Amino acid sequence: MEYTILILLLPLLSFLVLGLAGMRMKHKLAGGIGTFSLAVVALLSYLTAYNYFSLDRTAEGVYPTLQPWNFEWLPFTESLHIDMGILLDPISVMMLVVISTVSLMVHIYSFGYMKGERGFQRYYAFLSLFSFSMLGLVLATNIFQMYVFWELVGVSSYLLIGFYYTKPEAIAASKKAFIVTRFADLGFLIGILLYGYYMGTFTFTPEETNLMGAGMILPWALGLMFIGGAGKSAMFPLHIWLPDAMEGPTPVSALIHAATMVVAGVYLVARMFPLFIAYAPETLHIVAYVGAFTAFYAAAVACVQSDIKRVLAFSTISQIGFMMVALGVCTSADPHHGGLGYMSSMFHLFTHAMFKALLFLGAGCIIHAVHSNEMSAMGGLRKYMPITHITFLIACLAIAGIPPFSGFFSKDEILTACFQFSPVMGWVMTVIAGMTAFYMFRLYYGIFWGKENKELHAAHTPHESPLSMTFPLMVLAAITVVGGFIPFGEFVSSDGQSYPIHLDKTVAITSVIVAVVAIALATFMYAKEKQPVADTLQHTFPKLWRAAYKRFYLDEIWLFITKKIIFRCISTPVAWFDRHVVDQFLNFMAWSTNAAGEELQPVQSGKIQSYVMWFFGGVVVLTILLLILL
Amino acid sequence: MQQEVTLALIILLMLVADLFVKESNSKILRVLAYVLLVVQIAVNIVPAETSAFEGMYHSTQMASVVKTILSLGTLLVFMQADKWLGREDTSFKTGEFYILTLSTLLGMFFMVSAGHFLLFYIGLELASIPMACLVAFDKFRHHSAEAGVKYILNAMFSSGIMLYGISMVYGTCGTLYFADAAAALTGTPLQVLAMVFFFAGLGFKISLVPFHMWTPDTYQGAPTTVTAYLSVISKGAAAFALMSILMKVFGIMVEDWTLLLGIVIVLTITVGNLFAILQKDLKRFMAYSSISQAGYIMLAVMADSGQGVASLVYYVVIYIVANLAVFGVISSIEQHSGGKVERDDYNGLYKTNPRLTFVMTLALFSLAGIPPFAGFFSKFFVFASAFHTGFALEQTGYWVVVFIALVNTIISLYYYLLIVKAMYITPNDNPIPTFKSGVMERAGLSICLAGVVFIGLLSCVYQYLTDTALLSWVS
Amino acid sequence: MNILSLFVLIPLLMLLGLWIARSLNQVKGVMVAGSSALLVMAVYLTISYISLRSGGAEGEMLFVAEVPWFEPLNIKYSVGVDGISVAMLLLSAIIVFTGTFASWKLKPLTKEYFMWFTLLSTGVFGFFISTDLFTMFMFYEVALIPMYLLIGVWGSGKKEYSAMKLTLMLMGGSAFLLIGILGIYYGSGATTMNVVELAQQHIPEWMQNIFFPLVFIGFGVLGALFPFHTWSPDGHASAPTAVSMLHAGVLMKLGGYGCFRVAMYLMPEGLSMWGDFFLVLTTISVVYGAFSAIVQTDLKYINAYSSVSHCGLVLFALLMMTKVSSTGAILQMLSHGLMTALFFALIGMIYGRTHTRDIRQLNGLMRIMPFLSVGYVIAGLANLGLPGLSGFIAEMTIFTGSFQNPDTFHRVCTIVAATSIVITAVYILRVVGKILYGTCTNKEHLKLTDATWDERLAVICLIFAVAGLGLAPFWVSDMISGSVEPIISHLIH
Amino acid sequence: MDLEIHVVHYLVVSTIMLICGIFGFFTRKNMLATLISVELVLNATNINFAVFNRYLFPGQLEGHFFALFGIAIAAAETAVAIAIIINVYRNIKKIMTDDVTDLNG
Repeated sequence: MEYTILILLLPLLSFLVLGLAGMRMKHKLAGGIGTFSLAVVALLSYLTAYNYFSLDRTAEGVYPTLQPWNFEWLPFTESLHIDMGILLDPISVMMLVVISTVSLMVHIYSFGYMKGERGFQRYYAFLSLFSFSMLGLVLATNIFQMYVFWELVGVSSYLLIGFYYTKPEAIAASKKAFIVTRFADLGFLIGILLYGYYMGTFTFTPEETNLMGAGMILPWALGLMFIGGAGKSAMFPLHIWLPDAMEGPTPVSALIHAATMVVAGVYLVARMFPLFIAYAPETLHIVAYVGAFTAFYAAAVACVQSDIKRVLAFSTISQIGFMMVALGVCTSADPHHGGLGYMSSMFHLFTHAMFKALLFLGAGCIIHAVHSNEMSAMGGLRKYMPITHITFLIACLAIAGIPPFSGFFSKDEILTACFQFSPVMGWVMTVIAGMTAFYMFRLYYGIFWGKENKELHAAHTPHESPLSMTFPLMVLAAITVVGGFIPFGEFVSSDGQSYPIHLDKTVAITSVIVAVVAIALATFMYAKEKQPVADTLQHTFPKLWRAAYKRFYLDEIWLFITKKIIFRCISTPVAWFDRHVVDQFLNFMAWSTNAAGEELQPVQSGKIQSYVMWFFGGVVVLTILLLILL
Repeated sequence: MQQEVTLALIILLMLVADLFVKESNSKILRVLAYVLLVVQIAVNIVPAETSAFEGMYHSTQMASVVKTILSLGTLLVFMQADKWLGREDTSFKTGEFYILTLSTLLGMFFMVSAGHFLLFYIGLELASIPMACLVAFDKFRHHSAEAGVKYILNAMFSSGIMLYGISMVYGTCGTLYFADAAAALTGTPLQVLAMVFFFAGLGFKISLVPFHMWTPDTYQGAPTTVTAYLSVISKGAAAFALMSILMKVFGIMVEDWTLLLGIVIVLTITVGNLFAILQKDLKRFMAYSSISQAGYIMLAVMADSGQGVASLVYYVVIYIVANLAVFGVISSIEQHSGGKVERDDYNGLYKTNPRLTFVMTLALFSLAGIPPFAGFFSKFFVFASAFHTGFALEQTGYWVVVFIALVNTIISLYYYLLIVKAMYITPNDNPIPTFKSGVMERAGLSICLAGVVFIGLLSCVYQYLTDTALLSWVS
Repeated sequence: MNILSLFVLIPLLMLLGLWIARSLNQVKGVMVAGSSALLVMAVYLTISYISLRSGGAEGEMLFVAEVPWFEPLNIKYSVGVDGISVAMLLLSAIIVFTGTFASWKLKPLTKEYFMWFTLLSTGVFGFFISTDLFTMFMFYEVALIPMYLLIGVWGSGKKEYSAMKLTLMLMGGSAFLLIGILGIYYGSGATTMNVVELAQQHIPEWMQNIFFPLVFIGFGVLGALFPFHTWSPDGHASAPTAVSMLHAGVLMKLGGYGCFRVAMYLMPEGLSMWGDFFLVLTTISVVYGAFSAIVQTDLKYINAYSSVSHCGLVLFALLMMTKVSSTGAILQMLSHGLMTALFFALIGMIYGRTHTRDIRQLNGLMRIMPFLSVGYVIAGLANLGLPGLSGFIAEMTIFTGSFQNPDTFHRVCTIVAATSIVITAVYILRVVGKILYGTCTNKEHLKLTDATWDERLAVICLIFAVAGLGLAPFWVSDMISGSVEPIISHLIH
Repeated sequence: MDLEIHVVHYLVVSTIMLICGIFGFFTRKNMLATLISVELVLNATNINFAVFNRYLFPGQLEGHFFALFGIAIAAAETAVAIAIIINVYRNIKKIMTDDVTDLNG
């Protein structure tokens, strides 16, 4: 499958072309180049997926792991070297499909969304760069290659969040996103270094002897890598960058901050899953707890946000928490006994990517229509934008876990895995799933039903978006509708063997009931023009509401850390120390030399007698010194 | 002996010529001086080992080379003096200037090739008495007279002390021949005292701290040409003489005098530098600079080895060209600008006189020991020689001295750069106007410049000196 | 004639040409011809070095030549290069070339400026080709002193103070070096000054313990070793563009190169005694420089402190004493040289237009001068270690290499040093956000123009080099690690 | 009472002379007086040479000759010194050492 190299090369080429010559191009040409290359990539990805999954399974019943390309890029030692290559296995192929699909949709969508924007060509160049990096990340043959592309996606995310570089919020958000993930990457890097040293390789499959010999190192290394993953995947408390990242253009949020890049952390854990499960199950459970807490926290915050992209952002965080939990609750590699989480996590990753991209793109259409992110500017939009409304609803149902939409299937598997792990975890996650349904429908009603902002809509009548924008919505909605019926276990499972998905009836019924109740509650509270219950609640618990609205003050803590601690308490004193102590010390030496000269000057008085006294005194003292010393 | 004889002949010739040449034709005297000095150098270019007066006079090959170097330096000084001597208020004394200068040179010749304390003493006095006249040469400038009186009184006092030391040597050894005295010395406290007294006498000439106090005043007050002469020729000769006597006569007391030198070197370099930083008058500044340079020269003496001898002579050669280049520029500017010698007068000099500035810069860099100029090499070899001895004797004290000397190079770099800064960087609305210096001045400066650039890079000079040193000092 | 000697000969000829040149165009002609010739030579040398090595050439040094110079002290003019010096020569040639264009419009006294500039280059090239300690030291000082005039005459701000401070501190370092060189020479038996031969000799341990720190500090001053780095911020801030480029880009590398080639290679026992001490200092350098950079408001100060941090990383990696980390150190020198030169070039160009380097007074430049701004972003990304640009290669090699040293203390230092990659991101993004993004509020700045052709040429060359190294690191890495290996194995035994 | 005069006695005299000379130089402000003090120093050494030769090494004449040369040279020095002092007097009309301190620092 050597042609897979094109999957990486095409976006890179398109980036280079657009980056170097884009400014001279017409918008359509530039967008066309980007979209065309991504279309080819998507086709190639589907071809790859088809070819790959039609390969014969090996004797153990797993799909073979292929490396059609691999070359040594940067050698360190005999065994340690960064390779650049392409690794094909079930999850990477699955990711390939997800990324290229969503990316293509976003490329098409952006034609309409970004129409006439200054920097249109730059936008497409960055999109290409991102697609290249993200594809490189999932296709990485070794952990270091993954890190390389990991950094690249970080940078493309930085560039895209800061696309509107004249907006101060965008600048701040891009900076924050980069720095927070960089901080997490430090953990990743150290994890890689530990891993590389003790495993003697950067590949995902170290020698057995090294694995056995590493002892406690491996859990640490994997844990540190998870910190990197947590940063990218916005796990608590490193999630703070993600809501702000919504300052970027909405299609970017859909692509990067909902569907692809943010799940890189999940992908990383999945990639290291065999090692986690075999050598560091405790670390894996920590992943689960972190994921669960994040899911809960984000869901709680999402319930009160008024900016629709913020709601979606927190929803993303929460859903990624689900995926992490699913991975974390695995207790063995056998899908029948405790390994279910792996498959469900990947499944949820897949379905989530589709419906969350759909949600974001839909939100993009809405923002495009009302020119605002705030829910107060919306309400009653269903009559103005029917396609957006329907697709958005589909996505909401999917995320709420209502059958037969895809989200139901994947979430159900996750909850089943959680219940297998422990009932507490199962119930907690079920409640969170209910919260998900609640806030999603709060959002849905807030946008399409509820109280219409008539003034605004009179001044500027909302309208349905052009086809270039609605077409991706429809495609994604279609996938969301049918995605759940994909026999995912056939392709991806924790031990690689084919695994038929079957619904656990109890869990499924419980979760659906919870979801329906939550939706009903949301309907009760938010579907009307007047929302007495919601207002009462808000006034009954003002502090709680405020805290949640302020995202439990984590951004303030972030500001405190950066501005106060790093800037004021470390850097300023260090710089002061440098100028006033280290530097002044040298100036002091110079000054004291000078001062010594000045002090000595009167000795040279100009009087002959004093000269002779020094002369004779010198003779006498030197003689005595010599006689004493020797 | 040939060198002394020819030089004495030249002095006589000049004396006679001075009698017959009219004051208005003093140019003839100048030409004559150049020609004769060139002849003197040419006929004595081949070094030879000679002995005379039953060993009272003993000139090694190295001494012969040193004498040639001194003659060359004197020639350069003469070239610089051209403009000054041509001035109305000095031209009538042209002949005297040459006779006095050449007499001091003759004295130095005796000093470096003495084999007996008497001859050495005579040489020393022959070098310093006419020097006093030269220092006070500008009869109507009271600074010149003040400088002269400070010089002569200090010189007399120091020669008194030195003589006392020599008398102690005589009293304990019963002989004043270098070779015999060396055999008779044993290193008793009295002899140590004699050695220190003797050392002080020469230390005065080399201007080592604490025997240096006259130096800045005299250098500042004396006519610039004389200052130049005093700072390089007189100092170089005395340094070589000191080294040969310490090594030849006081060899038995090597531990004493290396310790003595160690202390004196550290003092000399440090004090010279500390004072130099604050000077505004360039001649006075160069006096302190030359004090600290003397400290570096003494490092080679401290080395007490053939390598040290070669390094010392090498250092002196390079010091002569570099210092003369600086003084050449100073005197040139002084003569053409009506006596400006303050550092502030040099502000913005580069704009008006780029060439002179360039020469000055390179010369200062050389003095500061910056490659690829000659001073770097000479400093390196001097340090190497002292370091080597410390290594061979396993005495880290040598290294400490070398280290302190090295740290001091930074201070010296600072003050040399101050002048560079004045010339290139400090803005000035009224810099010294552009002028054209005389042929001889320019020729002199060109020779110095060539020396500064090439003596270091062409290794043959050092090689030659090392070979000669090995021949002369097979120890 | 040995090909390496051309690296000294060409600048000398350039000096001659400049001396003769009468008009500005002639001066520029000489500079362009000379610096291009050097660049071509460097590229040719690199290619032929690699092909010789792959052809199986043995010996630590290639292209060796030797002419006796000062025989009494066994001083020879001996040249030779290994992978490390080839890399450094290439770097120097690139920076001299781009530096020429970066100072294209410099006034006044253009001719004199280029003369000192060329003298500086002579020193740099000479240093890297020399294998003789004395010659090396000589060229080292030749490279230092022109700085004084270059900063003092053509600089800006408090140039006199900075120039003096820089010169004195660096020369102070070289005073340490000189005594160290004497110690090495005599300690090893006074038979040779050749570095490669000296390494075969054994210097008594007690002497190594005395002279190692002296030499290391001596070179370390130039390598911005804490606490001897304070010349760097002031010096860089005051220097004219091309001088900052050359200084941060090449001269600071002399420090790291010297520490490795002279201090560590020749005195392994001294290293084992002092290594940990200096490791702490370098770790401090790395973090301290980065933290200091965060709060600076002058673009050049930011970059200067960033250089302290990055050059600290060079010394840090060398002290880790593994093959990989040392390779990383050399890569870091190369990478830092290129990207910091790029930075200084861009800062100089921005400063030349806006006449301020205060980040509080600059904003929204992206709209006004897109070319320069994009260049700045690229330089910034290279600096914070974006894969595909040179900084990443170097840092990853360093950290991977450092982890090869199993000692816990070294590990801890590595982790502390690794935090610098986060801090670097903070200060780089802060600057980018402040000066390039946003809307321009200064009316004066709105009229400014983007880069001219000479500036574009310089910037593009450097970006090309930065990206070239970042995308295809294997050939450089191979070349360097091949040459690092004998030195490291010498250190370990 | 033994009136024989030993070498030591002479040396005591010469040492006293030396110290007197040095002390005189230190304390006298008039330049001529300082000149005289220096003469004392020089003469002290001349006595030394003569005495050492006469008492310790009677077989030779080195010391005597040295003393003779010393006297001659001292005379020459004094002559030059006086000439310069006169020159100072001509220029500033003073011959006190405290008055010739224009050059200092």
